[in-house]
This record gives sequence, structure tokens and C-alpha cells, in this order.
Amino acid sequence: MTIAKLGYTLLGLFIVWNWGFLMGATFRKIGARLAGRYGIPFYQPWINFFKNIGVRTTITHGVMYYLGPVFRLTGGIGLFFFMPMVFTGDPNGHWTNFSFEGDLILILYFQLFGMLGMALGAGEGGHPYSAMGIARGLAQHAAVELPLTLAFLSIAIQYDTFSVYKIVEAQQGGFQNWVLFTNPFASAAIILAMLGAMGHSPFNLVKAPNEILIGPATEYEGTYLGFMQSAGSILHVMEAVLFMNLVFGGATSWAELIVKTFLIYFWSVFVGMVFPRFKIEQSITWFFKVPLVLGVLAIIVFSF
Amino acid sequence: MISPIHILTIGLGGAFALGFVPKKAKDAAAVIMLAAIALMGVLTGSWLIGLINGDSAQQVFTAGFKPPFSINLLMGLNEGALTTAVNFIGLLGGIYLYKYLKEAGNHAIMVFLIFIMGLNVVIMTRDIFNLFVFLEIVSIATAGLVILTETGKAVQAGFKYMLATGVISGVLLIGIIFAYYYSGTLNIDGLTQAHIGALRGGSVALLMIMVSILLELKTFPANGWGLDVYEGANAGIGAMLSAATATGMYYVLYKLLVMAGPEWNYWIALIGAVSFIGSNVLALKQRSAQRLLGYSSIGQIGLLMIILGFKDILGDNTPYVAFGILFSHYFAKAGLFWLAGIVKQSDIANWAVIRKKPYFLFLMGTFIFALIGFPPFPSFFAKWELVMELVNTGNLPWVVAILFGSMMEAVYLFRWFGYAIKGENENIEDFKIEWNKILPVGIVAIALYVTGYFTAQHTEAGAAINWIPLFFVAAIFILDFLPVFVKNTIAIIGMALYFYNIYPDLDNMRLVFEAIFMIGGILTLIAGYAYKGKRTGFYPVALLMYAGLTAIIEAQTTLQFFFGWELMTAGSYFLIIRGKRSMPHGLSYMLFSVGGAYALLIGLGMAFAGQDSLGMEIINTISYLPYWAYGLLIVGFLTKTAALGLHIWLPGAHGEAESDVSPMVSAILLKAGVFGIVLTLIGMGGESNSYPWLPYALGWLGAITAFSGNLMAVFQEDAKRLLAYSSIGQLGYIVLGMAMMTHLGWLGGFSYVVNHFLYKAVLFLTIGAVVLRVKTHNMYEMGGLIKRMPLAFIAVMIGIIALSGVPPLSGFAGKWLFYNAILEKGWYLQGAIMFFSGGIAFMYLWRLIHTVFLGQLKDNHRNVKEISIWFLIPIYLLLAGIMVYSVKPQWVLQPLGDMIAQWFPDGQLTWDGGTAFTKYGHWAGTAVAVTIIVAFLVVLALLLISTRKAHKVKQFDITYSGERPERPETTHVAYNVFEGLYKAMWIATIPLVETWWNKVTDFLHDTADIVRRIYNGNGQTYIIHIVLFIIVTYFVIIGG
Amino acid sequence: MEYITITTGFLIILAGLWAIMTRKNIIRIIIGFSLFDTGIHIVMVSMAYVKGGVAPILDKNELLTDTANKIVDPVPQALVLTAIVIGLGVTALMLAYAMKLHSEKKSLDIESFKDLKW
Amino acid sequence: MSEKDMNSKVNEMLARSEANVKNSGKKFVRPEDEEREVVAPDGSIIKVNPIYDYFSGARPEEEKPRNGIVEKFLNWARAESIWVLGFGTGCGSIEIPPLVTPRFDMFRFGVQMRPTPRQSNAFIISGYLSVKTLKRVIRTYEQMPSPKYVLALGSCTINGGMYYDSYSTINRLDHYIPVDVYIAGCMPRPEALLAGFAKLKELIKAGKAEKANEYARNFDWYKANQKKIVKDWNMPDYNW
Repeated sequence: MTIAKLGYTLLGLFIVWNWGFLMGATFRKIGARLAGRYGIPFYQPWINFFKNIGVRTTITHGVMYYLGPVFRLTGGIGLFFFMPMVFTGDPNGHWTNFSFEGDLILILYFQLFGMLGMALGAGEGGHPYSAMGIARGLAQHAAVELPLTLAFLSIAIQYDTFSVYKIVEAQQGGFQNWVLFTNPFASAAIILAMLGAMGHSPFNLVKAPNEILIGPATEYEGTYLGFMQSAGSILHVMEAVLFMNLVFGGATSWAELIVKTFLIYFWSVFVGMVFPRFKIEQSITWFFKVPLVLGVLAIIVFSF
Repeated sequence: MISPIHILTIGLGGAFALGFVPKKAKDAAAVIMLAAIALMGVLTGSWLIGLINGDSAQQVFTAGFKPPFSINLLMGLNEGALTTAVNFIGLLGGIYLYKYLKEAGNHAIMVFLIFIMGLNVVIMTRDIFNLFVFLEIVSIATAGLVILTETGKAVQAGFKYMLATGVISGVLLIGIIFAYYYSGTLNIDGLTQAHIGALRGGSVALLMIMVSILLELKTFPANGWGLDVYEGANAGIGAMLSAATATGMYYVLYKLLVMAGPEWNYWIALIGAVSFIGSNVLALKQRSAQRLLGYSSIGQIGLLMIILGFKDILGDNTPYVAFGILFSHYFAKAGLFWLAGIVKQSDIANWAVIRKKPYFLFLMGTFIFALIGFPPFPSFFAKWELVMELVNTGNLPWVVAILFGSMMEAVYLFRWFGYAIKGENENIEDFKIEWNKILPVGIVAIALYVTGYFTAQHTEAGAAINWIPLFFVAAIFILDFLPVFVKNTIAIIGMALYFYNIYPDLDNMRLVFEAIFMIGGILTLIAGYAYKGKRTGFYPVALLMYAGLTAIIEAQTTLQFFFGWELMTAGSYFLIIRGKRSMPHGLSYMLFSVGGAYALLIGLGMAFAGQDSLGMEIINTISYLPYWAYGLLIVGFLTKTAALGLHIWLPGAHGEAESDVSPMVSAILLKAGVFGIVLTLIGMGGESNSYPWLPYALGWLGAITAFSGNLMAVFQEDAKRLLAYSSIGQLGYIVLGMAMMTHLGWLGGFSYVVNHFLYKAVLFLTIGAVVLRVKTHNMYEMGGLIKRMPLAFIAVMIGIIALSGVPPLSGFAGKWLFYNAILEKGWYLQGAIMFFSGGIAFMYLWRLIHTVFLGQLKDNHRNVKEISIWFLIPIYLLLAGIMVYSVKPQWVLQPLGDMIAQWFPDGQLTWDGGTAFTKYGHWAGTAVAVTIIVAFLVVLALLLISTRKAHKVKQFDITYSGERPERPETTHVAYNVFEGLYKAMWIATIPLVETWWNKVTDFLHDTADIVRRIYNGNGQTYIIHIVLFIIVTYFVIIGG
Repeated sequence: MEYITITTGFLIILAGLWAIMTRKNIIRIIIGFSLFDTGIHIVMVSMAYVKGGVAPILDKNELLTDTANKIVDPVPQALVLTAIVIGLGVTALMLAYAMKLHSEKKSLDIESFKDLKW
Repeated sequence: MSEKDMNSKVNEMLARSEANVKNSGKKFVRPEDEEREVVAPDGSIIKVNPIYDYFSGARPEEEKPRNGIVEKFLNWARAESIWVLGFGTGCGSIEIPPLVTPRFDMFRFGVQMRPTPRQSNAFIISGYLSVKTLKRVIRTYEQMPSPKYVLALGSCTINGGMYYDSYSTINRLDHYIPVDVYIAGCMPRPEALLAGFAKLKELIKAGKAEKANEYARNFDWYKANQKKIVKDWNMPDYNW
């Protein structure tokens, strides 16, 4: 590992962080435009971030509460580290971070790291709505995980590897090689389950603004919130990058990455703009109905 | 040698002499009786010793005539042993009844003496008319004893007994006279030579003789009169009936069966089986202790009849098997009857009073475990030999019948024992102890252990058993009066030394399990220092479990393995039932264990079949019904790993156990089942497995177990039950991994074995210690404890991260290996179910840590202290293990991989420094851990810089819509947290398995309740039963 | 002739059994038992009978003649004595029981002594 | 504790506190806020004071602005990112929702609603404030992180309006918490509210919106005023 690699990685992280903020702003903007409003300025998330970092008083409910955002941000950054971003034909290329070809299982399970830390931190906050949000989040996460796992397995069977890099490599050479077309069931399962993973409406009952305040983050303020916003923006991009790598042929340049992640992200945004919020049991049942069946089909297709 | 005829002399002489003793000199009379019985015992004992040393048997003819004109006795080895036994129990019974008989007067004493003498002759006689006479003497003596000493119900029972034995002996008499008519002799040997059964008309004579003896043995179902006497008579008399009379009658049956010829063997076995199963099933509904013992006696005699029926098959082993069962029954039943007389409680629920004198509980446990056939009692070895031989000769249905009957017996005996250990005993009057009553009970208990030891020495495999751990347990038992601190230290040192001594002898696979058992044992024992006082009975049973566990590991033969298995079961049963509300769970644990052990027994029998060896290696080459054999072995082991369907004992058992017992029975004990499964799967051929469907089914079972265990855990409100269900789920993973039968699958499985041990021990120890502080299991009654017990919180946090498989901690190793294994094996759907279970696991883990440690601190916990240091020490040692495993996974996985490669050489991990490669991907444990830790520290530093000072606030300083929370209880989200999930998935939480087992038990109990109503208490009905029994046997045996 | 006795014997046995199984009064049951026992004794004796036989009392003269082969079998006759004695003992004990039972419940109906069951 | 026990215990506490009031003439303490005894798991008895034991209750301190350019930048960020917590118990709150409609669209000014005081920096208090709701306002205000700004919306909030002489209405909000921007009117239109935001932005950017520090500085005065109105004060003096 050279200094240059570290530099590239940190640069990549910076790009992702900013891109995440920008995507967040665009999300709000699209919402506003749908409602016929002008909406926020595109730089609003950065302002919010600096404002939050700049609060003067901070409270802490205890050590775990304090560490919650740290876990969350580490989860986001770690996910970035373990994910190959831009395909350059070299498994240790510049934009592959510390992924070493990227192990799908590591990525899958490391997502839980931030979630767990956040859950614990919010738990120590002692607010009932935090706990409710987390309980919902975990239940929904499990339901999302099942079709996702099936689809991931299906893709892994298809290419006989768990290496994200290799999966991307196999999809090079034209869009007809994308998993989207070579493994439609798995792709469909992922595209649907992705809605849950992104956490926008109708699957936004984790935060459920105005119903349970803001869910797990109810007690978090100022600097913590800034950290969590950063983590959220990174995680959003990373989710999109993951799906891009698995289904949409990866990216060979930052431009391609930005276009693809934008489209992936906005698939969930558009759905969210149209549908109202599900109840938790409705959400779980839905994931067990449609994406799960697709996931099982994806497995069955490849097991015979 | 003194001629055995002098038994008659002594008996009759003593009885006559008693006539001269003045009525008031009651002590003198009783002493004379005891002396006479002792003299008879010395006489027969000296014969026994002589015969064992090679003297020849002696026939005795009275008055110098040849048969049939004389009393004709034979003193052979069997007779010597049995008469000695009868005189021994007679002497003990006499001592037990000393005061009672003294009260009743010289007549009763006389009758008792005659009773013993009659039995002696019944055993020795070779003449059927003689037999009739002495049978009548015994019956009359019994009835006489009852009428001389008893009133009320016992007299009614005595009258029924008289009536029934009168009719039976009438039938016997007709049979005798017919036999004589057709064969011209009354001598048993003569009748044998004449082949009485083959003579015209002789078969009917034989049938009458045999049937009347069977009836005298109180064969089911024509035995209501016998049951009434067992229940109604004084316990001392019941003991004599059960131990002495039954022994004598059994030997009579043996003698006559030789006479009847081999074609009767089958019928005797069949009637025995009906009797064994029938009476044991009917006993299920029994609440009266003595009647229950009566049912059990009849059942045991039925078992002995089966053995007799198979005497040609068992061959030279018949006496070994028969005596093994007979002596266990004889000592144990006498002991239990005597205990019943001491405790004086009819309802078994009231036997809880026995706990007020713990050593009596120990005696009762001894007898009950001896009856069921646990080691180290003779019945264990006898049953083993019986099953081995029967399976070897292809008599599987009989084995199933025997084990089913034994299972039923276990149900009611352990229910009774459960009441004794855990029942409510506040309002029951304590019982009094009299020296003459304790002495015999103590002697028979010791005799059981001694005979058990010598029975074991009798066979080659049994002699190889390592008794050192058991002696250590016995030593700890004797030292039970010492305080906890001393006993704990002794136990830890003992286990450490033992481990140090044996670990060089073990191969790697056994070493892994032995390390889990022993090191885990020592660590959990350290937690025992937290307890004050004596902790009566804890150390012997805990060490008994560990002795069993190490015996399983060390086993060179299947007998040793099974021996260890049963010891472990017994020890863990006692451990589990120590919990506060564990009575029903202890019972269900025991029943599933016994059932599983029987499945193992048959499986091991099938392994023995055709191989004629008991070495452990025979399970590698099973040739007799191999599918069934491996299947049964796996089912047997699955009862210990609590696979779905066999799991219902676990949540309660682990959940209600004491704080430091839960990790013992969860993190450690469950691995015994895994060890068994590993052995079986290796036996099936490892990579070249030729029974593909078994692992396939096992794999699905593992996956579904993982799913349902985890799902149930999500909906628990009880922290320890949550962990218990979690154990079910985790064991499901292990089973699935092993069932894959690939290198990676096994590596994943073993990784989980080690991991589950580490984190489940941490979690159970911590939660157990928390429970000790807050005195409740309910998570919603806790909360916010992180403020009071930060160290416990850290332990649980690391434990749950390791369990959930989140990188960088060790749990991820298992997940990663599993994914690769699943892909390699092609079990995608099973794998998907398993990973979904992982997601579910995340929910209950969060619930566990949140509802206990986070959220709102409850008022009454404001001052609780950090968990005990004695719990923290083992917890943090285990955490160190988790951390080492996490950062340097190659230290654990590489040796495991090398070990597994001997069975699964294909598809190994390749290691490059700290990075593992499969053909699908790679995993650099150390690098990942370092990356994450560095990132974490950087982010933490950033946060520390940007929040210059954070004001520490308290629990109610939360936004609450402008209000303040009223109480922590109403602010803590903990009860029914996953309501939404329940609404979506309730259908998967219907306890089908539990319902099914409940239906099964209900069905058996209801059947028993209906059928036992044939014993309506009317003496005439009993006679009708007898007549019907004769008619039915006639049509079945002769007419059929 | 021997058939008459043996048949009678069995009839008496059956009659006795019938009484034991159907009569409710304990005394009658005991009488039934007595009948049962007696029937057995008759059967025993008649089994030993040899057609045209003589009593098995042998002296020198008879040993010298053919009569020795014509004696009836003495063994059952010896046995029956023992059996009668035992039967007497059993009957006596039963009667003692009847007394004791009566003294407790003032009843001789066997139906009233069903305290122990199931 | 069963429901019955709970009820009887509450009744008992009620009776006791009534007796307290009668006998000593002390101020009224709600029975559930009285010091209570709890039995710990080990059998010892713990005393819990519901008013003090659950809360930090430390006094607020003045937070000095940072130096020069940093504070300027932060103030600009604060001004452009106003996260609003609305407190609307009276008629005035009906004027807040139109702000999210296309016609008024407060988002373009960087103003947005936030559901929790922890994450808001602007507090809109609308409608007449009663004795009952004042306590909630105070707690919410104190829980917001500093710097924080208060907009008083409508005449009733500012000076009692038409309820100026009501026994139950607060007629001077700024006696109890410091107010940055007064938006007068009955009712003020949403445009007025937007104008209020603009004014607030100006103040913040000019570094003049330091009312949180003023509250800390004059904490005793504010607290005394508050306690004059709120009789059953069941909170600590400062809510973190």
C-alpha cells in the first residue's frame, strides 16, 4: 500500500461524500419540483452540515451514545474502503480503495456495523422513538436482506465468485453483458429490494419523520447529526455503487459511476415520491411476496 | 458344605422356637427371627462362594427316596445367588420391619420367617408339586402377614390377593396333576426329559402350569390384585413382594421354561413385552407412590421375561443380562418401597418433603437412575448387552418395544423424581427417621453402586471404562459439606489436572471438543466463586456432567461412549433442574435425552451387528441397515443439539437454569451433540459419503432449525430464554455446516463450534450475572444498566457483535466460510434461509442489549452494583479469546483446516499470511480488522475535536414533546418490541412441535387413564381377568 | 366310571369358579372357592384311577401276585392330602379375612371393598 | 404491581399531598412527583426524587462565539439553514403549514421544519400561550442546542392580544424566554412569517442573535418569572 493509494482512496472518499450530499439535495429538489415548488438550493446539505458541526452546546447520554455516530460513520467509510469503485482493469487500481477485489460477503455484513453502532448509541439516548425506529429498521432490514441475499447468491453462482471486482469484470464489453440482462430475476429482486435498502418512502418507517419524530436520531443533535449526515450520504452512494457493480455493469470512470449511481438512487426516489409510507408489517409482507419470489426464482434458475 | 435342606430346618426350627418365646419377649422373638434369616443367608452365601470357586452343584433328596417321593432341592450357582439375594433382602426387610413386626407379635414374626424360608425353597426346588406347596406357603404367609399386621385398605387388598392366588394355585394344581398323568413324573428334570409339551395332552398341562406361574408374576393385565397389595400393604411388605417374591417367582419361571422347551420362549417374550409396555403405560397416570412402584415392578418383571424369552439368543450372556436387570430392580425397588415407608406420602407430588433431608433425595435418585438403567448401575450394562445382542440377531422390533417401555418408565419415574427435587414442600410435614429403616435403604444403595462397578468389570469393554472421573465425583460428593470456595477450587484443580493429563493422548478433533468441555468447564466454574454458602449438591452433579463429557471424548469403545453419554445426561439433568422453576423443563430434558439415548443405543447396536467389536471405529463401517443406523445415531445426537422437533426442552431448561449453569449447558453441553454428529458423519465416510440423503435431510433440518430458533428468540421477553432459543438457532447453523460434508462446510461448522462456545458463554455468563443482581429474567423489567454495569455491557456488546457476524469480530469468519461453502455445495436455498436467520438474529441481539443495558434505568436498579468479579474474570478471558480469534483468525482456522483435511481433502482454504482464499474470494481477517479499527479511531478523533465539551445529561433529559417522562417503566421501549414483525410472521411462530408433543403425551396419558379403569378394585373382576387371561393364552398359544 | 368322577370334578370346579366370579357375598365366594378346591381334589384322585385297579396297599402277598400291577397310582393320592391341607389353610385364612372385613365395614358385599383401584 | 395496588397507592399519595398542602401551606406538588421509595432487588430501599434524580439540571452557561472569520462563516451557515420547530397550540399555528406550499415555499430560503428540538435552531411559538403550555415551551426551548432563535408569532404570543387580561394566558412571552423576532398580527400572514425569517437571517448574519446567551446570563430572572406562573413546577430548573 503506497501513499499514493491512500491519497486516491481519501480523494475518492471526498468525492463520494460530496456526491452523496449532492444526491441528497437533488432528492429534495425533485420532491419540491414534483410539488410545484422551487425547493432548496443545491448546496443546502453542505450548509446544514456546517451549521450542525458549528453548534455551541452538545449533550451526551453516555459513552455508547457518543460512539453511535462514530460507528455509523466508520461503517460508511469502511464500506467505501471495501468496495471497488471504478473498474480500470487492475484489481489493485487507483479507485479500488482497500477492497482487494472486493468481497461481497464482507460488504454485505459490514453494512450492519454502522447500523449496530447507531442502534446502540440511539438506545442509550433512552428515547422511546429511537428504540421504535430501530426495531422497525431491524425488522425491515431482515426482510430486505432475504431477497437481496438470494439475488447476490444467484449472481455469485452465475459468475462463480464472490469478488465484486470479478463480477464487474465479467460484465464489461457492452450493456448486453450486464447482470440486468444476463440474470433478470436476480436483477429484478435486487431492484425491488433496493427500495428497502435505500430507506425512502414507502419503506421509510425507520425514520418516519413526524410519526416517531426522526426515529433513531431523535436524540442526536449538532455535531453528531453532522457526522450522521455524512455517513448517510456515503452510505447512500455506496449502496448505489454496490447495486451498480452487481447489476448495472459497474463503472469504468467516475463520470459513468456518477450517472449510474444517480439513476439507481433516483429509482428509489421516484418510487418514494409516488407511494405513501407502509406500515412495518405491510413492508415485511411485501418483501416476502414480490422480491422474495423473484430471488427464489433467480436461485432456481441457476441451481439446475 | 452344609446341606441346603437345613434351610428348611433353620426356618421351621426357628418358627417352632418362636412358639416357645413368651409373648412379651418381643425383642427376643424378633432377634431370633433375624438370626434365623441371617443363618439361612450364611448357609446360602457359603454355598454361593463355594459354587463360584468351582464346587459342583448338589441335589438333595429328603428321606432317602428318589423323586417324586421326596422333597427335591438343587443348589447350583443360580440358586445360590438367588437364595442369598432373597435371604439378604429378607434380613434387611426384617430389620426394616423390626419395630413393625414386634408390634404385631410373635405370630407375625413367625410368618415372616416362614415367608423367607418358603421363598428359599421355591427357588431351590426341582419338583413341581413341591413348588406348588411352597408357593402356597409363600402366598399364605404374605396374606397372613397382611392380616396380622394391617387394617383397612390393606386387608381388602389382602383378601383380593388371597382369592387370586387361591384360584391361580388351583389352576397350577390341575396343571401339575395333568402333567403327572401324561408324563408320570413330577420332577422338573424328568418332565424336561419327557418333553411334556410334546406329549398328547401334555401341552395343556404345561400351559396351565406356565400360565399360573405367569399369573403369579402378576403379568399385565391380570394383575389388579397384585397392584392393590403393592399399594395397600405396608411398604416393607411391598418391598418384600417386589424384591424377594418377584425374584423367586422369576427364577421359577426360568426353571419351568427349560422344562417347557424352546417353543415357549417366544410366548414368554411376547407376554413379557405386553406386560412391560402395558404396565409402564398405565403407570403414566399414577399419583400414588406405592402403586406406581407396583406398576414399575410388574414392568420390570415383564422386561425380565423378555430376557428369558431370548435366552437362546443371548446364550451365555443370559445370566449377565438377567442378573444385571434383576439386581438393579431388586435393590432399587426394595429401596424405593422402603423410602415410601419412611416418607409416608402417598401422592407423588408430596414427595417434595424428601428434600428436607437431602441425603434421602440422593438415595431416591440412586434408585430411580438404577431403575431406568443409567450408569454406573448394573441395569445399564445389562441393557446395553441386551440391546447389542438383540440387534445383532436382527430382533429390532423387540428392541424398539423394550426401549419404548423403558421410555414410559422414565416418564413417570422422572416426573416423580422431579416432584421430589423441585415440588412445593412448605406445607408438608417432615418425616421421621428410624435407624432400622435407614440402614437397609443405605445398604441397598451402596450395593447398587458396588454391583454396578463389578458388573462393569465383567465384560472386556466395561472393564476398560475409566472410573477416575467418577471417583473424583464421589470424592466431591463426600466433601459436600465444605464451603463453595474450597469445593470450587478442588473442582477446578481436578479438572485442570485431568485435562493436562489427557490432552496429549487426543487427536486434534477430540482435542477441540475436550478443550471446549474442560477449559469451558473451568471458566464457568470460576463464576461459581460468586456463590456463598455450601451450594449443596452442585459440585457433584456439575463434575458428573464433565466426567461424562470427557468420557465421551476419551471413549475407545461404543460402550464407553454410551456410558459417558448417560453420565453426562444425568449430570446435566441435575444441573438443569436446580433452577427455580425448572421442574417441567428438567423432565422434558430428561425424556428427550433418554429417547435420544435409546436412538443412539439402537444405532450403536446396529453398528455392533455383524462386526462383533465394540471399538469406536465400528461406526465407520456399519453394514447392518446402515441408513437406519446412521439416521438413528444422528437423531440421538440431535436431541442434544436441540434440532427442530426435538428442541422443546431447551428453552425452559436453559432459561430457568442457574446463572453459571446456563453457560455450562448451553455453550458447552450442546457441543456434545455436535461431537456425536461429527463422529457419525466421519463414520459415513467423510468426502466419499455413500448415504447422500441423510446429510441432505440434516442440512435442511439445520437450516429450518436455525430459522425457527432465531425467530422464536426474537419474540422472547425473558433474557435467558432468548439466549436459549438463540442457541437452538446457532446449533442449526452448525448442523447445516457439518451436513454439507465439504471441507468449507466443516470448517464453517467448526468455526461456529468454537465461536458459539466463546460468545454464548460470554452472553449467558453476563446475563446470568446481571440476573443475579437484578433478580429478574424479564428484559422489560431491566433497562439502562449500562450506567451501572459498564463492564457487563462491553462484554455483551462484543458478544453480540461476534454472534451477529459483523466484521471485524470472529463471527464473520463463520459467515464467510458458510457463504463459500454454500456456493461450493450448491445448497443455495438452505443457505439463504440460514442467512435470513442471521438477519433475524440481529433483531434479538439488539433487543437483548437494548432492553437490558440501554434505554431507561429503572428506579429499583439505581443502586445495583457491577456484576460480580468472579463472573467478570471468565467473561473477560473468553472475550480475550474472541478478540484473538478476530484479529488472527488464521491461528484458529488453519489448524482446524488441517484437521478437517484428513476427511475432506478437497477445497481447502489457501492461506497467504493472514489472508484466506477460496476459489470464490478471499478474506483478510487481520487487514479488515486493522482497517476498521484505524477508521474508527480517526472518526472518533474527529468527533472528539469537534465536540469540545459535551454536557453529560441524565435519563429523562430527552425530548418528549415538551413534557417530561413520568416513569422509566413507561418510557422504556422493551415489551413486545417486534410487534410489526410478529404481525407479518406470526404464522411461523405457531408452536407446532410443542403442540405435537403435547398431543402425543396427552394421548398416552388419556389411553393410560382409560385402560387402567379395568382395575376397578373389585376382587371378582380380578378373578375374571385371571380366567380371561387363561382363556386368551390358551387360544393364542395352543389354539393359534 | 372314571369319566363320571372326572367330569363331576370339573363341573364342581366350574361351579366354584362361577360362584367366585358372580356371587357378591364374601362368604359365598369363599364357599365357591371351597367348591373349586374340592373339584380339583376330585379331579386329582380320579386321574390316578386305573380301570379295575386296587388300592395301593402292598404287602408281601400282593407283591408276589399280579395285583401289584393293578394298583392305582399312589402319588396323586398322596398329593391330594397335601392339597387338601393347603386348601383348608387357605379357606381358613379367607374366612379370617371375611371376619376382619366384616368388622371394618359391617358388610360382606365384595362391592364395598373397592377402596384401592386403578 | 397490579393495577389495583397502583390505584390505591396513587390515592394514598394524593391524600398525603393534600394533607401536606393543608398543614404546611407549601406549594402544590403533584403526588406522582413526590419523593418515593423503591425496593431494590437486594431488598434495600432507594429514595427517588422524580424532580431532581432523573435530570441533569445544571445551569446553562454562556457560549462565547468563536473568533472572527470562523464565526462569520458559521453564522452564515446558521442563517441559511434554519431548522424550525413549531409550537402551535393556538390559532396561529395554522399559518405555518402554508409555508411548505408552492406559493410560499420556505425551503428556498434554507428554512425547513424539524420534528425534534434537538435538531432545530429556530423555535416558532404561535397563538396564545396559556399557563399550562408555558411549561412545555420552556422545556422545549431549553432542550434546543445553542445557538437558538425564537420567533414569536402573532399578537397573543407577544403580548396576550385579545386575551391580555385572561387569568390563564401569558401576556408577555419575552418575560419567560428571550425572543429574537416578533411577528405581530392577528393573525400574521405567511408572508409576514417569511419576512420574520428574513429578519432573523439578518440578525444572525450580523451576529446579533445571541439570545441564548442572554437567557443564560439572566437565567435567574427568567426562571423566577417562569416559576411565578407555573405552580406545579415538576422539572429541574434547566432542561438539558
